[in-house]
Amino acid sequence: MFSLANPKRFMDASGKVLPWLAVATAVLLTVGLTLALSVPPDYQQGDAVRIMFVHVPAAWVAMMAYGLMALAAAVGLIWRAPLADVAMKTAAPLGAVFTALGLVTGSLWGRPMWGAFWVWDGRLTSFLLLLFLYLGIMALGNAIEDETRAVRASGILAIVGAVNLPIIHFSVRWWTTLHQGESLLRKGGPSIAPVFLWPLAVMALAYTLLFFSLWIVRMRTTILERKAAVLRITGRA
Amino acid sequence: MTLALDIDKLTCVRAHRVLFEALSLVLTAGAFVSLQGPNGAGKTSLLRIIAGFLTPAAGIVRIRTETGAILTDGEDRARAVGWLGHQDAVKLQLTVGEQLSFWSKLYGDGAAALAPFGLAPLAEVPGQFLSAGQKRRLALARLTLTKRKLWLLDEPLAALDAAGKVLVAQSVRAHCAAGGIAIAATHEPLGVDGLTLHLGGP
Amino acid sequence: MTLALDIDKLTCVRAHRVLFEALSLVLTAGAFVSLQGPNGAGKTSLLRIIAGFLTPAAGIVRIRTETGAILTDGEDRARAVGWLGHQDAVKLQLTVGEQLSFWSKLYGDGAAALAPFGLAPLAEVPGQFLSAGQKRRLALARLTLTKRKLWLLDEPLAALDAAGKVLVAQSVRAHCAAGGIAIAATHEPLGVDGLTLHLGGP
Amino acid sequence: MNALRSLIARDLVLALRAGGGAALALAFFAAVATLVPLGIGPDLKLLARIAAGVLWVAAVLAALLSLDRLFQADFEDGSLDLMALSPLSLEAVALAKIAAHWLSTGLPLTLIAAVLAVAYGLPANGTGALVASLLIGTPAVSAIGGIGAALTLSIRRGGLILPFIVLPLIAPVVIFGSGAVLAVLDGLASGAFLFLAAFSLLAVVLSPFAAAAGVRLNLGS
Amino acid sequence: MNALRSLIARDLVLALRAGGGAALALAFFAAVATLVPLGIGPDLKLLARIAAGVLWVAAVLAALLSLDRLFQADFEDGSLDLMALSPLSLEAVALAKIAAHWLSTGLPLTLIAAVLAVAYGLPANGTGALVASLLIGTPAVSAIGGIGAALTLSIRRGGLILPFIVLPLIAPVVIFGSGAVLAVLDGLASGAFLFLAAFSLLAVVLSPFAAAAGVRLNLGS
Ligand code: HEM
Ligand SMILES: Nc1ncnc2c1ncn2[C@@H]1O[C@H](COP(=O)(O)OP(=O)(O)OP(=O)(O)O)[C@@H](O)[C@H]1O
Ligand SMILES: Nc1ncnc2c1ncn2[C@@H]1O[C@H](COP(=O)(O)OP(=O)(O)OP(=O)(O)O)[C@@H](O)[C@H]1O
Ligand SMILES: [Mg+2]
Ligand SMILES: [Mg+2]
Repeated sequence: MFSLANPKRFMDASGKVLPWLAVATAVLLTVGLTLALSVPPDYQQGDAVRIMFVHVPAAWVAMMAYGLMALAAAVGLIWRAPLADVAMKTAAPLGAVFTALGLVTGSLWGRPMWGAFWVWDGRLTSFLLLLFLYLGIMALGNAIEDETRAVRASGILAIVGAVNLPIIHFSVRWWTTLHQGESLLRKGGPSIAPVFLWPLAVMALAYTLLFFSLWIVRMRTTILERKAAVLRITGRA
Repeated sequence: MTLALDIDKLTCVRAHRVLFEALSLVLTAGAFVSLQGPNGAGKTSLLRIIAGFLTPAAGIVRIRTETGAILTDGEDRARAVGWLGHQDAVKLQLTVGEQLSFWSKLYGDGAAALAPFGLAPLAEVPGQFLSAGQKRRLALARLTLTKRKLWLLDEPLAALDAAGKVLVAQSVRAHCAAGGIAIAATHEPLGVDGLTLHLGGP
Repeated sequence: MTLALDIDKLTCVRAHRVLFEALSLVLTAGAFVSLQGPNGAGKTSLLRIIAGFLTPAAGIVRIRTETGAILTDGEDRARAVGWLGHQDAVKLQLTVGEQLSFWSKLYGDGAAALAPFGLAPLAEVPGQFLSAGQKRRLALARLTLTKRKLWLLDEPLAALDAAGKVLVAQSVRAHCAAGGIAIAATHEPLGVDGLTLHLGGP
Repeated sequence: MNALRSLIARDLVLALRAGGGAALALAFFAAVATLVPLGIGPDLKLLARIAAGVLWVAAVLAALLSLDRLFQADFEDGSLDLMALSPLSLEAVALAKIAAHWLSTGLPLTLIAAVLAVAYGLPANGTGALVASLLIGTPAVSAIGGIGAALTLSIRRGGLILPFIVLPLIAPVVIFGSGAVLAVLDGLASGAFLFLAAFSLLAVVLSPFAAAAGVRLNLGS
Repeated sequence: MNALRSLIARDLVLALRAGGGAALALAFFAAVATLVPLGIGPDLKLLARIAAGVLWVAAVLAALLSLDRLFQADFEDGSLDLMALSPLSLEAVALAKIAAHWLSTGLPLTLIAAVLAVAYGLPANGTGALVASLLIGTPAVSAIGGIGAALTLSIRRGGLILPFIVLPLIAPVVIFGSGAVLAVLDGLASGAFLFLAAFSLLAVVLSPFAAAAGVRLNLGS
């Protein structure tokens, strides 16, 4: 009656991977933070440059999370895959947290660099809008009582909202802006001093793994909760 | 020119409450069903499931058309349904004539029949000025012009006077005689021969 | 504890059409009137005139209260009226309990009676999820809590199941027995003894 | 008093809970404030210069947004009939609805404006003046809007008439309100605050009568 | 085609005749444009500088004003049920409603903007660019608003959610739109027009599907 296609394979596989993922995340985070604190101060920015190692990866993961969420939403809508629904639903709050982190660290960095916590430029504004999108998706999902309808509705929004991703990325090119231009993901290779590049790469990987670990954990708990709910209803009936 | 409706082990759950379970019913051309039951029994919900608006928790609804095609998908089924909802879908700002001509264009070429429902003198009157029963008559006129084979009627007699009630009975009888199927959720006998389906109840 | 209603030579004109002319009626405590007539006859219009919403083209409505005061002004009369309109005035966003407690505060100290209308299990349910009959029951519960002496009911039986209809009849009977007056526009006999007033119709 | 309070409380709940105007108005206000810098470009000096005007206009419009449905929803579903028959006078009903509207939009708008003023780079004294002027002026907006909403209740062309009734009456509020802020910024003495307060008081005192008269007319239709 | 056309015609009549959004939106747009100079003070140079931004933001907001009721009215009175059962697909219904909305607001807004731009002292090339950008960009506003309206149809807290849904999607339109005007004014080459056209096309093509999916979900509620 409550036909939840049993994502048993996912539970088995993720159960095996999760411990390794958690360990790798912890190791990379430690290494990355140590490196970040040990690089020499920047000749222009001084110690403020260290914010980069927490800011840039947070912003990247926030965007990646959105992309994955939209993908999951599409899979859920097209193939009616329950696992994709769970993935979509659980990615939103995580992505929102990383977005908030990127906003906070960015604006802490902005104070010494630009003299203001906030400016209304294309990158900052479009990234703020990403947070709004995440919040809208979560709010829409919560506002509809019926589970499947909730996931479908917020999934449609997630897919539509994906247009914001390229806008965030290219905003620095499309507007005259205060924000740092593309310095890593650009044609012609990165334009950052190698001393900063390595710690940044490690931190980026660490954040990514952190996101995946948290995502898997949340997916597993959601699946278990649903099983419990189904048992409750059918058990009583 | 006929169709058959096949309701198979439907279960309806609303707000975590099971309204009906494993409901099955097969209707062939000309059948009329009076759907009865106390307030909140799930009559409207059943009609919405048949129309394809609502997805049942379990079970399936099939329509067999004259060409032998079997429609299970909600959207295909929708094209066979004539709907008279509890709400009249009357726009306050449009005149009776405007509304009927709009719906007849939307549904195809059925001409708007004002006269049989006593609407002829009201053609120029905007929806805002209609009395409750006049609105209901407008909804009935719209139902007949859609020329659909499967009528789903939610309290068709609401707000109608004695003459209006007779009119509904006549329309339904004519519809069934022409090979149509009609299901009417009602708290008052319609005066049409047919099955009675009780929902809910103690 | 009683009042009397005195309707004197009322004429109602709507959209340049005379609906009724020189209608007079005197009702004393305990009277029940069933208001009948075809769709568009002017039943709802008459009720709105008595309630003081609509000004008649001619004639006057008077209420004599127990203290001997005679209320002719629409606004004074309004304070005696218990109203059950064709519309249920149910807010989709508020729960049944919230709505009843609001209206009971607005009208004074009448406590909200959920139980007799079968609303007790629905106290926490928002208006959006109510079935048609459940909304009507909510409107009925509100009517009884206003503790008014002159009930004006527009199609009180609409959307109600058999049990609901009995409930209405009982409520009206109890109301009249306690010295109240009730006028009900309806297309279906209410099952309460009293006058019948026919409007319009050939 | 109890009845009045419960009506205000109910309208507040509806405004906050529903597709009810309040949240929409606030979001709308925030939206204007977010979009304007996008449209004008991130020139902080320019932004500070136009902040008072833009925020005042945005606040007034956000407040007016939901006003056209102040009586409409209750009129359409029959609730207004029942209110007219209640022990409360229609004047009291109108006052309660206007008060609830101000509490659910005018007041929060004022608070949000304080935050936005800072984001627009308005100096501290300007922010103070803006908040004060909004606090004094927004009740007039709710009151005047309430009159318009009542008058256009059952008019099928209400949409067109409402702005024509309301705008001429609202314009003085915007002029005095933003004028008061500009005067403070320029260090000038100005009677703008006084005028604003007088106008607002007048509007709030008279509007329940005008609005009730409008509602009464429309119940008979 | 006949059915589609009659649906568009009906929605147009409703928008123009009723308390239906169109007149309200236009009046609102005119109101913003009138009030902003009052709020900012009559500095013509300043006005010309912010004209493009202010008019774009005002136009978008005016268009959004009535969008939340794009499907709502028909949903509440049962008309949407009947449309879903009609030979038209829900995608076509959504497209028709979006088109009618654009015809009754976006298009007239563009025309009014041309007049207002002159009143704001925008030079001729700037006015031309503004009109062109509005003509290209407003269909996207109607389309995106339609998605939001469909998704929030049966939600009791719709008011709060709608702006969150629509704002992030609309912002690019405002940015590209006013950016295109500013670029023309400054004599710069810019791809803004191209981006605007691409974005608008994408929005208009995709929105009927997204909106229809949203409506379908909500009919089951
Ligand atoms: C609230 C303020 C800020 C926000 C919202 C923000 C947002 C972002 C975002 C979204 C990205 C990822 C862009 C992409 O990969 O497409 C990013 C990258 C970056 N940010 Fe920020 N940022 C802020 C402040 C700053 C500050 C103050 C600086 C330094 C002066 C800075 C330096 C960078 C750098 C160097 C990158 C990597 C650039 C690249 O390779 O594309 N950010 N920021
Ligand atoms: N606001 C109005 N303006 C003009 N005419 C109106 C208005 N409301 C109703 N009418 C007309 O007045 C007549 C009587 O309407 P009324 O609602 O009183 O009828 P009724 O007897 O209650 O009918 P029903 O049984 O259908 O409810 C109708 O012909 C109607 O078209
Ligand atoms: N959208 C909804 N969400 C959750 N529950 C609902 C919803 N709509 C209706 N219900 C509940 O489902 C039950 C059945 O409702 P339904 O409208 O089908 O009853 P009905 O048999 O048509 O009653 P009535 O005779 O009063 O019209 C009711 O208890 C109602 O509260
Ligand atoms: Mg029902
Ligand atoms: Mg009537």
